[in-house]
Order: sequence, then C-alpha cells, then structure tokens
Amino acid sequence: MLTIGLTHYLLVAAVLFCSGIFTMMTKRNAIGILIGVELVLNSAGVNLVAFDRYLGPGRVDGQIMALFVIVLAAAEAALAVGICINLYKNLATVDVDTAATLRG
Amino acid sequence: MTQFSVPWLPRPERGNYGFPAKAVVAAIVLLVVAAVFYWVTNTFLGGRPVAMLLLVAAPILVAIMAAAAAFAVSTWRAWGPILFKTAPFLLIGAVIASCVCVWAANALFEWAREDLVAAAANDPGATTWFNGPLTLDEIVSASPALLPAWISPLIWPLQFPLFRDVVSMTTLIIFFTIVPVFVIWWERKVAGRIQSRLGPMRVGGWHGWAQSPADGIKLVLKEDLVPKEADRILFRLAPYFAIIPAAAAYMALPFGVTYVFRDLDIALVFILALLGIGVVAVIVAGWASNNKWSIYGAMREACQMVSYEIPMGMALLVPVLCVGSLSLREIGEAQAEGWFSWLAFSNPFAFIAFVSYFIASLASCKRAPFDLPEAESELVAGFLTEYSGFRWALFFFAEYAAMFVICGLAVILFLGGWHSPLPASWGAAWGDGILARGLKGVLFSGPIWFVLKGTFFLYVQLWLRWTLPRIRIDQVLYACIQVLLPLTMILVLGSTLWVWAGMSESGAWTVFDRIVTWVLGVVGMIFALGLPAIAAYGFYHRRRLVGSLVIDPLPGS
Amino acid sequence: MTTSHTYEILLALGILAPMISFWVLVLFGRYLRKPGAGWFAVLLGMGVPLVLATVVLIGWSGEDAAARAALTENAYRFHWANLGAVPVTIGVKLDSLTVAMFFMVAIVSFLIFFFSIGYMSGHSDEVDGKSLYSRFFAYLSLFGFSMLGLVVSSSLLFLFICWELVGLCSYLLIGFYFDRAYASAAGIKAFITNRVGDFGFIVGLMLVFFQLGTLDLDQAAATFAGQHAAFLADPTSAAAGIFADPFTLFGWSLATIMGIGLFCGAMGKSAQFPLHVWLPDAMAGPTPVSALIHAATMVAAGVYLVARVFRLMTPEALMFIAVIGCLTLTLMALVAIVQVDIKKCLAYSTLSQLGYMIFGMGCGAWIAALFHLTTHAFFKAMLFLCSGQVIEGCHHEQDMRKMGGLYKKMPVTCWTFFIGVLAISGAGIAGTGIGLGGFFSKDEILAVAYTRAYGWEYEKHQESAGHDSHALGAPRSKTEVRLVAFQDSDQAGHRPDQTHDGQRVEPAGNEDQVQRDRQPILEDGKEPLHAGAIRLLQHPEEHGAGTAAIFRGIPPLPKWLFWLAVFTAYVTPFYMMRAWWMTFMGKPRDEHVYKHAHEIWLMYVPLIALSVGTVFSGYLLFRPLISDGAAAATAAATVLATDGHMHTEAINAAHGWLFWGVGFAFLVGFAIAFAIYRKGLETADKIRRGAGILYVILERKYFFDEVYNFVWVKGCILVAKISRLIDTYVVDLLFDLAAFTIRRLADFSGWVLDNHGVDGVFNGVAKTSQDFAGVVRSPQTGRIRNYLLFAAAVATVVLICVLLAGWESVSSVARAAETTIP
Amino acid sequence: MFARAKARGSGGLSAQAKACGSFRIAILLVLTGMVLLAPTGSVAWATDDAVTAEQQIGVTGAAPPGGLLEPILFYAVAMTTVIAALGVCIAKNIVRMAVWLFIALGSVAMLYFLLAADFLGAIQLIVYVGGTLILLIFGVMLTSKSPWVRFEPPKLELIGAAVVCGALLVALCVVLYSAVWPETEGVVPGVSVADLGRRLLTTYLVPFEVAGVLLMIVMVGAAHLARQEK
Repeated sequence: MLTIGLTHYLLVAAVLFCSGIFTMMTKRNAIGILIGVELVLNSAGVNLVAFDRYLGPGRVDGQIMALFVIVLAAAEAALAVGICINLYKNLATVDVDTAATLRG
Repeated sequence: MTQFSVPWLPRPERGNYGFPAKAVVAAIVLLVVAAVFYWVTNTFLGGRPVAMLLLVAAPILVAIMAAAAAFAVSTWRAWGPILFKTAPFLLIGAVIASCVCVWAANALFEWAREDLVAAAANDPGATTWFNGPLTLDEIVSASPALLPAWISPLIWPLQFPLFRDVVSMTTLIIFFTIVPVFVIWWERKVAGRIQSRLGPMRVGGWHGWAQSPADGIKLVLKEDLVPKEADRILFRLAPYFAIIPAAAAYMALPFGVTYVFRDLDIALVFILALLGIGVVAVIVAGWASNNKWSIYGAMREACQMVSYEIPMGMALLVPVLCVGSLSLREIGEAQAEGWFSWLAFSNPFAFIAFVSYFIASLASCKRAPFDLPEAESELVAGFLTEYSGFRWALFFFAEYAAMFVICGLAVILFLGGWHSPLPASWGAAWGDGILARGLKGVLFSGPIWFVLKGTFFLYVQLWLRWTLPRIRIDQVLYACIQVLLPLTMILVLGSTLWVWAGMSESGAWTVFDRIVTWVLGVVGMIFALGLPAIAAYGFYHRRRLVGSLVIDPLPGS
Repeated sequence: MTTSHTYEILLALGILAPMISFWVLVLFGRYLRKPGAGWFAVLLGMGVPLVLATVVLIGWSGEDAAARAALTENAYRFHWANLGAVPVTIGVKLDSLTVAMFFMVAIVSFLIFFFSIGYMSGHSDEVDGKSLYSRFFAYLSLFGFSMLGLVVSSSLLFLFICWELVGLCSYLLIGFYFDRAYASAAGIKAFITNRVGDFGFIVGLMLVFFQLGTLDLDQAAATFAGQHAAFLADPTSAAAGIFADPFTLFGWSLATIMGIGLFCGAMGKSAQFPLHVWLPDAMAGPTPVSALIHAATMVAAGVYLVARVFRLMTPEALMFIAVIGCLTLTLMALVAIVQVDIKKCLAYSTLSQLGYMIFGMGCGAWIAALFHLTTHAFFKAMLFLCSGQVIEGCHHEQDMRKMGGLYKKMPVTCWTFFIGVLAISGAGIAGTGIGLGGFFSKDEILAVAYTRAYGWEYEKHQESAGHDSHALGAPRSKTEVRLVAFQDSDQAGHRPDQTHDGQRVEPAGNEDQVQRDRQPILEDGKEPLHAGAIRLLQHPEEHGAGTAAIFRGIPPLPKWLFWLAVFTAYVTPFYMMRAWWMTFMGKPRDEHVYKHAHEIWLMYVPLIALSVGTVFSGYLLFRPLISDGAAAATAAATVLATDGHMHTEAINAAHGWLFWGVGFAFLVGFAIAFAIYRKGLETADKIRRGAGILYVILERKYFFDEVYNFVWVKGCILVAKISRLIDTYVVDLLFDLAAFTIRRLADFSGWVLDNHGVDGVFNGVAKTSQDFAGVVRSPQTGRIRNYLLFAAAVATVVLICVLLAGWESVSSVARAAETTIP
Repeated sequence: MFARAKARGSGGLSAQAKACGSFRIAILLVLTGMVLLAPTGSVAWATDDAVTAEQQIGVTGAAPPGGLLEPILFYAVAMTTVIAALGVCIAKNIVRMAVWLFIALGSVAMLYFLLAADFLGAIQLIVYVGGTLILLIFGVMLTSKSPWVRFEPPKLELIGAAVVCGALLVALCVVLYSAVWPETEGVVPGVSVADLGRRLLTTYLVPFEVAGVLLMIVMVGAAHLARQEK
C-alpha cells in the first residue's frame, strides 16, 4: 500500500485506457473521439514508462517508445484536427454520423 | 454587494482599525509558533535553534510584519507622517534583509555541506539522514577548524531536505509576490516618464510607492463577479491554470549555483513546458467568459503563444548546444569567466539568438508589442474582459511572474546568469573563508547579480511596451512563422556547425573563435555601457529634456 | 610529348570559347550594350581560339613526323554512346590539316569579327524596332564554334552536327535583317538549298554507318580499305562489303554512291553547280557575314569535308566531283563578268574559286585544293571586307556603276583590294617563286589537272600492259607496285620537305622515310615521261594492295575539263580587274556616293592584316602543313592524290609552256579589262548591246532561279494540289463509308445487344446481390464507434475467456517473459 | 453564436445535472478505491537502499522523494488522473472534455515525473498540453456552432459501451492483480537526458529520423487539409 509498485501505475493506465475507449464509443463529436484516442495513447505511454522504470531500469527503451508515442500522437492530432476542420467546412458540423456521404 | 471602501482615505468617524490589528495578531501568532518551535527543538532535539530561528525565520517575519505595517500605514494615517514616510524604506529594507539572510544561511550551509559530505565519504559508517539526523557534535566535529561552535545549531536543521525546501519555498513565494507588486508600480512610473507624465504620485507619499499594494487591496475587496452566462466552473478554474504553472516555473529557476529549489537536469525544458501551459488558462478563461471579445482574445493568444514557443525554444537551443546541457545550473556555471565567457558572445549565432529569443519571449508572454490578446482598443480587454477582482489579479500575478522567468532564462542562457562581468577565477586565490565567500558572492557570482540582470531586462520589456506600437495579428504570425522560425533554424544550424568546428580544436579556429568572441563582447559592452550613458545624459539634462512636462494640479487638490 | 593530349585540349578549349561567348551573349548580351557585346565576342569568341590556335600551330610545327604520327594515333576518343553495336566517339582529329585549318579559320574569323564591330557601328542593328546587336555577335560566335568544331571533329556524326549548325547559323545570319523580305527569303533559300545537299550527305552517312559500321573517320577509312582489298581478292566475298553490294546506279557501285552522297553535302555548303543558287542571294546578309561565309567558314566546310572523306572516294566519285567543280568554276566566272553589284561580283568569283577547289579535289589535287582554300580564305575575306568598307563608306551603295574614283577617298581600301585582285588573279612571276597566294595554289591545281588529262593515259597504258598479273594477289609493299609516277626531274635540287620559302618542315632525322618516298617507283628502270613537278603522294604500307588497283580504276581526266579551267584562269583576272577599276579608278560617276565615301580604322585595320596574310599566305606554313597531313589523309584505297609543285621549279621543261601560259594569264585579263573600262562604261555598254542574248543569259545567271522556281516551287504546289484532290475525293470517301458502316454496327450492338441482352443479365445479378447485401450489411453501421464497441466487446470476451481458462496460463506467460528480461 | 440559454434549458436540466453528478461521484469513488486498494507491488522503489551522500542530503535536488512522500504524491496524482479521465468520459460538453483532458494529461506528466522520467514529463507537458491540447481546443472553437450543441448517441449504445468498458476494466484489473512481474535487483540507476539522447541518436536513430519525416509530412498535410478554399 505504501510502496508504490508497477501494478499501481498499470492500474492507472488501465483506467485511462478504458476511459479512452469509452469516450471513443460514446462521442459523436469528431473531436471527442480524438480526445478518446489521446487518452488511450496516454495510457500506453504510462505503461511504457512504468515498464521501463520497473522492469528494465537503466534502459531507456520504454521512455523512448513513450516519446515516439507522444510524437505520433501530436502528428495524429494535427492531421485529425485538420480533417475535422475540413469536415466542418464541407458538412457544417463535426458530427461523425453525418459524415456518411460515401456510404451507399 | 460589498460596499466600496477607499482604504487609504482617512475615515475618522468610523476608523479602520481592523487591518493593523490583524497584522499584530498575525505577528503574535508567528511569535508563538516560533516559541513552540524553540521549545520543541530545545527539548527534544537538544539543540539551540533559537539563533537559527532568528537567522532564518526572522527575515520572513520581518518582511511580513513590515508589509502588514505598511498596509496599516497606508490605511491609517493617524500613525503619523514619520512612519508613513519611512514605510517604503522599511518595506524595501525588509525585502533586502530577507534576501540577504536567506543568502547568508544558504552560504553557511554550503560551506558546511562540503565538510559533511567529506565526513560521510571518509567514514562509511557515519551517521546519515537515514540512520538519524546528525547531531550538533557531529557537525562540529565534521568541521572543526573554521566553524565557530555557536554556528552549528544554526545550520543543523538544514540537513533536513524538507526544512530546506520549506525555507526555499517561502523565499520563492515572497519573491513571487513582491515582483508583480513592485513591477506594476515601476511600470506605471516608467510609462509615465516615457509619456512625459509623472505616473502614480499620490498613494503612499514617496512617488506613489503604495499604489500597487493599494490596488491589490482594492482588488481583493472587489465583488466576486461571475457573468451569468459564463461556464462557472471553468471561469473560476482559469486563474489557477494561469498562476500554478507560473509559480511552478520558479521551482526550477536557479538564482545561483545553489540557490535553486530543484536543480533539474532538464530545467530548461521544464520551464518552457510550464510557460507553455499558461495558454490553456487563457483559452479556458476566454471560452468560459462566454463573451465575443474574450474568445477572440483567447484565440489570438493561443495562436500567438503556440506559434512563438517554437522559435523561442529553437533560440534557446543555441546556448544549450554551446554548453551541451539542459541543466540551467550547468549552463550558468559555464559562463563563470567574466563578460567574454557569456554565451551571447560565444558566437554570432548565439548573439542573434539572444535577440530572437527576447522577441519571441515577449510574444509568448503577451507583452507589447505583442499584447494582442488584451488589445483594449479592439477587444475591450481580451480574455480578461469579464474578469475582475482577485481573479484578475491572479492573471496579472501570473503574467508578471512569467515575465521575470523569461528574463531570468535570458540572463542564465545568454548573459552569464548569476555571474558578474568579472571572471570568477580572479577570486580563486582568496581562499574559502567565510568572508571570502561572502565577498565573492557579491563581486563575482551570486543571486544579486541574477536579480539585477533580470530586473534590467524587465525594464527593457517595459521600455519596449511603452515605446512600440502594437502590431496586427497577421503581422505577429508573419513575424513568427516567416521570419523568426527560419532565422532560429539557421541559428541552430549555424551554432551547431560552430560548436562542431570548435570540437576539432584546431589552432586557427581557436584564434578565430576568440576574435569573434572579443568582437561580439565589445559590441555587447558598447550596448551595455551606452544605455546607462544615455540614461545619465538624460538625467543630467532632465530639466531641459522634460521641459514640456506638465504637472497639472489634480482636480480638487 | 607524344602521348600528351595538350594539343587536343587546347583545340577543344578553342571550340569551347566561342560556345561560351555565344551563351553569354544570348543570355546576358543585352547587358553588355552596343560595343561591349562585340568586343566580348571578338576577344572571347575568337580571340581565345586564335591564341590557342597559334600556340598549337607553333607547337605542332615544332614536332617531327614521328611525333605527329604518334599524336594523331594516340588522340583521345571519348566514348559517348552506342548506336546499336556501333560506338559513337567524340574526339579531336589531330593532324596537320586540322591544325592548319583551325588556325586559318581562327585568324580569318577573328579579323572578320573585329571588322564587324566597325561595320555594325555604322549599320543599323535594329530589326523590327529591337536592337539585335548582341544577337548578331552571338550568332557570329555560334558560327565560329560550329566551324571550329567541324574542323576538329574526329567523327562523321559530330562533323555532321557542326555541319548543320553551320547551316543554321548561315540561315540566321543571312536573314539577320529578317524584317526585310529579301534578306529573309535569302536566308530561307540558303537553308533549303543546303538541306538538299544535306540529304545527299545523310545518304552518304547512312551508307558509311551501315556499310562500314563506324562513324569515326579513321576507322571508316580503314574499313573501306579493308573491304576494297577483300573485293580485289574476291569480288563476291562477303568481306568486300560496300564494293560487293549488288546495288548499282548508272553502273556505279554503292561505294561510289556513298562518295557522291558525301560530296552532295559539300555541294550544298560549297555552293557547287546545281546548288550554287543560294550563295549570291546570301549577299543580303551584313557584309561581314558574307566575308565569313565566303572566306573562312561555310564554303570552306564543303571543301574540307571532301578533303576529310577523300579516303572514302572511288575514282568514279572523284570524276563526278571534278566535273561538278569544273562546271561551277567556268559558269560562275562567266556570270561574274556581267555583275554590277560589287558584292554579287565577289560572290560569283567565290563560286568560281570554290569550283577550282572542288575541281582540284576531283583531280586528286588534294594538297593544291586545300592550299587554294587557305590562300583564298585570306584574299577573299579581304576582298569582302573591302567591299564592306566601300559599301559602308558609300552610304550603302553597292552598284559599281555609281562608284569610280574612290581611290582618293579610301586609299587603304583601294590598295588592299588591289592586292586581293592580284592574288585571286594568280599574279606572280612564273618560274621565280615570287607571287601572291593564288599564283601558287591555282596553278598547282592546273598542273595536276594537266597531268591527269595528258600524262595519265600513257602511264595507265604502261601499267596495264606490263603488270596486269600483279594487280591481284597478296599485299605487297609500295615499291613493288608497278606504279609509274611523275618523278621530280631535279632530285638533288628539290626535296619534298622543302617548301616554297625554303623553310624546312621535316627534320633531317626522318631522312630514310623521305628518301624512300622520293625513290622512283619504277622498277624496270623506265624513265619517267615527264620530269615535271607532279609526284605521287606516298601511301602507307598497309594500303599497298589497294594502290595496285589505282591505275586500273582511275580514268584519265577529260581534256575539256582541263581546258575549261585554263580558260577560266584568263577570265578571273578580267572580271576582278573590272570590278576594281570600276570601283576605285576612273572618274567618280555619282556625286552623292563620292561625297560620302570615307574609311574608318576599325574596318581597315583588319584589311591591312588580311592583306599581309594574302601576300604571305603562299609562303607561310600552310602549304607544308597541308602537304604533311596529306599522306595520312589521302591514304585512299582506291584513288591517288597527287601533288604539284610548279613555281619552285627553275625549269619545267616538259610543260613549261603551261607555267608561262597560265602564269601570265593575269596580265592578259588585266589588259582586256583595262582596255574596256579605262574610259568608263561606254565601251562596256557597246559590247553588251553587241552580245545580245549571251549577255541576257549571263545577266540572268543561266535562268537557274527561274527554272528552279518553275520546276521545284511550282511543281511542289502542283503536286500538293493533286494530293489534295486525291485526299478529298478518294481518301475521305473511303473513310466516310467506313465510318458510316461502323456506326450502324455500333448502334445495333449498343441498343439491341448490350442494353437488353447483356445489361439484362448483369442487372439481374446486381439486383439480387443488392437485395442480399441489404440484409447482410445491417450490422455495418458505418459508425466507427459501433465498430469499436464490437471490437472491444470481442476483446473483452476473449480476455475473460482466457482468464476463465486458467490463471496459470496468464502467469506462465509472465514467468516465461521473466526469464528473458534481464 | 452564444445562444446558450436556449440549449441549456432551465429547471429540468439542473435536476438531471444533479443526478448526473451523484452518479459521477459514485463511479469516481469506486474506481479510486480500486486504485487505492491495489495490492502492493512486488517491486519497491529502491531509493532508500543505496544512495550517495549527495542524494541523502538532498543537494542534487533531482532525487525522487523518498519515504512517505512518494505514496502520498502518487495517490494524489493517480486520483487526479483517474478523476480527470472519467471526467472526459462523462462530460457532455466538448470544451469541458478538453479541460478534463488537460487535467488528465497534466497528471500523466506528473506520473512521469514520479517514474523518474523527467524529460518525458516535460515533453508531455510541452507537446501534449502545450500543443496537442491547444490544437484540440482550436478544433473545438473552429468547428462548433454553439458551445452547447451536443450529439448524444442512443442510450442503448451508451449502456453497451459502459458495460463493455466496465468489463474490460475488470478483466484488465484481474490480469494485473494476478500477474507476477519479475523483480528488479540492485541499484536503480537514474536515467539522464544524455542517455536518452544517446540512445535516440544511436539505437533508435532510424525511428527518430522517420518520426521527423513523419512530422514534416504531417505538417504539410495538415496545412493542406485545413487551408482556405480559394
């Protein structure tokens, strides 16, 4: 209880992960979905760093992976927001359900 | 609805005795705490911490009491003109005294620390913090020759990190509080002078010195307004988003080699990160206000801050490249050898990077000429439109604190940090005596130099604010993305090449490098000496220069 | 020095310089302003090549024969590409001919460039309201580049490229004032006429490429010789290549056609008889351009080409060349008599002189023709520049009838022109070795022609009668061949390495070779018939077998060719004297012209330089250099080049009359001209009226332009009209019919078959699929969150299943991982 | 643009909000309880075992907090994280979501600090909080017509999602509780930024460069996507 171990961090990450999934499942706003994705990515980051800290101390692989996760998340967010803006321009809304013009 | 009160006007019929009384009570409480502390330490720890208490806690107490007294003075004139006139000097004296005391305590501890470390290294079985605290005797025995016996209780508690943290944090909070109060008053004076006015002259007595505290009190006493249609939670949360990062940035900002709360390896990145968070507060405030002007201001601000963080960070990479570290302490220490070792003069790219950084930092803490988010002529007051009272004050605390932080960064990264223009090696022969340390701290390197230089750049910011016109938002973004960003990229590249060339250790390059450094240093010196020279000239001819200064009698006086 | 590439590099740089000048002038010419661009072109465009050419010339004349041969042998060839299996190489053809030509081209061009600055300062450089000054010099630079490149090129392909560039430049420069209709038309005419010649050239090139399998000059010659040898051994063998080809035309073999084809190019460029029509019209260009085209570059290119491909010629081809040349030289000289335009007069004289050169080539007078080319370059450039000076001075007046008496106003021009007249007329003192350029060169050609016409038959007879059995068989050395040659009568006094001015070109170290060359090639001790100046050029050993057949294959020159050339030698001084007298002597006939006449230094400095060249070009290095290069360049398998020394001989017993007769022809011509034009134009008018139809024929240049216009231009239009009729009424009809049919068919298949038959089937299938898909796709909402929900649900279920299956399985995985993690 | 009153309603909504609030609080309590009651990990933070004299006295400042301070900080940060994450789930308003996300990301950065990954924490702050989040908020601002526009999915989906996510969380917890992690022996060396940089430029050079290229492509792509239609 007073000694913080790997499991503690993983638990936090699990909660983050499930929250992210839940957010993605329940939001119709495109940016909301994006926010969910960010949460999931963060949970992955926490996992990576925690593993790095506890399972491979001194090796920085986990941290570097988390770094890449952050970088990719930033890239993904930039693109996704661009897409959202485009979506909004075309459809005047960011409701993903209306973005179904390609459906048969 | 709180009644408006004007505390600095005498109200003989009702009086306002509450505030000084509270101050007195606070002082008494503090004294009681000190007494308890004395008793506890004396009884359970066997030390004699009273001297320590006086040394460390007294300046804080003095400062608080002086401030309280000053408020009291300003609100209650019945205390008499003498005290009234001397109050600012008391206040400033208290501040300086507290700083000096903290500095002295720290210096003492530093001095003792080396012996302690040496002792611990020599004797593996020596008592350590985890086996129990060092006793006074151990301290005395660890540093036998120079340390007088009476001083050991003074430094005894400093071996506890928590205690040291508390001391440092107190000092930082005082500094954090005093900087805006002082700078706001100073800014108004500077603005007045630049605009051929006098600035605040009334409140207090000596050049309106109490204007800022009085404003602060006014703001605290103002009604706590939240617009009806605002997003209440976010509206209330926003000021904290603003002030927490600004205050936290001080955690990693070194005022001297050892005068740092947490000396992080990545202090630079950490401070940049915290400064970058500030934008969230602005956006949240703007959005939560549910006001057109607010959200315009907020969006502008977000644009501007996010954009300018990039050139700012890139410009900061230049000294990082030169030193090879992200630690502000190491970067500062790399510039110990006087004026010509300062990084701004190390190569031409760094010199330009300094200017670029300064411009970008102006923009990223939304100072003029980049103060678009609060452009009162267009946006009422931008994201601050709906704010008033203490929330508003918190935003300003954050802003001025951030201003000092970026000035501090400029000083540490480019202009020698806490070092004086004299090379520290000149004092090498002076030994390690306590007196020599003190003298070196003043002459060669110490927080005093850091604060002085930081204040100078604060002044430059004020100066720019009141002399430059505000630019348009498209110009702001143009300047960032099309001018500063490529420029700083080139600077990073050039600086890298320069450092790389220096790594070859070729003689010709060394000579060239020295020549360039000297040239840049002399150019910088011309600037540095030219400004005071101009100022002195202006002061000498002030009668002629400000001949047009009109001092109209205020209505009613 | 033998393996060094210094000379090649210098020559290549010499080519590069005008190219750079061209690009700089094209791109930045307008910033150089009016005189600047000209000076730039002069200094960089031709000055640099001139300096380099001088360096090369001096260096080259210091090399001994072995060194020269080694340099030629080791010249670098850059392998550029492969055309099929044939490698295309670029390189500098480094031999004496190249060096001499390069220098000649460079110096004459340089002087003309220099002259151009002065000329253009007085002439308008505006065309269509735009100043084209720098463009003019850019064209000149490009012209210089092309000509120099043509001279040094080692490959026929690159020679051809430069050849075409020369043609292009001539087009651009002749039509420089393209806003004037006649200039534009003249440019087009020059271009098209050249294309006609180039068509033949391309045919020749293709034959070289396909039959000889290479485009390199040396390799082509070697292959040619090898094929000829094989042909001699067995006329039907496959190795005989071009000789064994069954294709014939007028009884000529393919080899002859190849030679004639290559000569066709030269016919176009050097303006030979049927294709000469462009050259007089080309006078529409600025006068320096005329000088450039007629003296140093373009017309020289044709002669140079023939000289280069001399080794690929057969006797029939050479005869063809000789006939063409002879016709040209005679006909054009006659036309020149009646011209009144000073430039036209010079143009026809040029045609005539080119005819001499080509005629010389056809006779086998390789050295003489090139020698004449060199001397002609100097004096004709000078004459043209003089005419430019006159035209410029006389306020753009070109009609000689309006001139007269100009010697007072422009003395330098007058006397330099006179030197040119003397030179072209072949003035000299016969038998003494004193004379001007044309004196030596033209008379050499005539000497060779004489030998071919009168000396040849006898020798051929001797050879075929006595030694037929040796004609075929194993290769043998040169001395074994039963050749009869004209041997120097004065063996002790004259040595082939001694030139007119007595300068010794070949060092004494090569004495053996020289001695062997000079040996009489007679074996049976027969005395040479003519102890004249004609001698046979040496042939390399490996071509011995080829030379055996020479005298069988080469017919004697028809005598009328020789006599026409001799006749023209009398005509030339007449019309030149006429031109000079009409222009400079006598009384001024036009007040206006006379008043304006003047000279400027920029223009007469090159005149003086060229006149010096004219006087000494007969004595300078060119002759020995050319004769030095002759051995290798004429190492022909089937033909023989001959060499004529005339005026160095103290006594020319056998045909001394020829020397005297031709050598003093100029006096006769001058005398007639003086007699007619001494008092003005009245006498000439009388003669003209008396001549009647003859005059008209000459005046109208034998109606060549009219005939060409009628036959080719009108003919083309007629053919085009007929083609159009066929197109409209035959081809279109067929197409319309086909289109109609296909449309009907398409209608049927589209409406009936496709819409109802095929589409019906597909629609049915599609409808069914759609209905089925509607059922299947209902869970596929197209919303990402639903998919995510499904995915997560599945993942959860799987996870729970795994967990229910046993805790141990999860733990064991972790334990397995434990061992791997350090 | 700011016609908030219309969308917000007045009376009924507040009741709903109250109900919603109590629901939130219940869930938060349950989940934070789970975190707090998490079993003691088999790995202890080894700060106490062997540190240099420098670190004992706390001079270097970078030493992680030892003793009681660490669990206190962890629980505080973890609770903040969990609450913020759940806030993201529950919030209806997109800007509220973003603010919750801000808090969540910030506390994840704090977790990184606690995990001795200082650099990563700072980068998380700069990139995520300072960049990505701002981008999101920009997106919100630029795309929302009214701040109170809501797109609610069908109730059935909500329930389904809650069930699935809850089950997933429970399953994950079970896995975590039951997993046995290998123990780390000996001293835990600190990770310096220099190490990180060295590894990035040696072992991970290719991914590093690829990431750089990717960022550039993304920059161009995003600019292209969001450009003004002309």
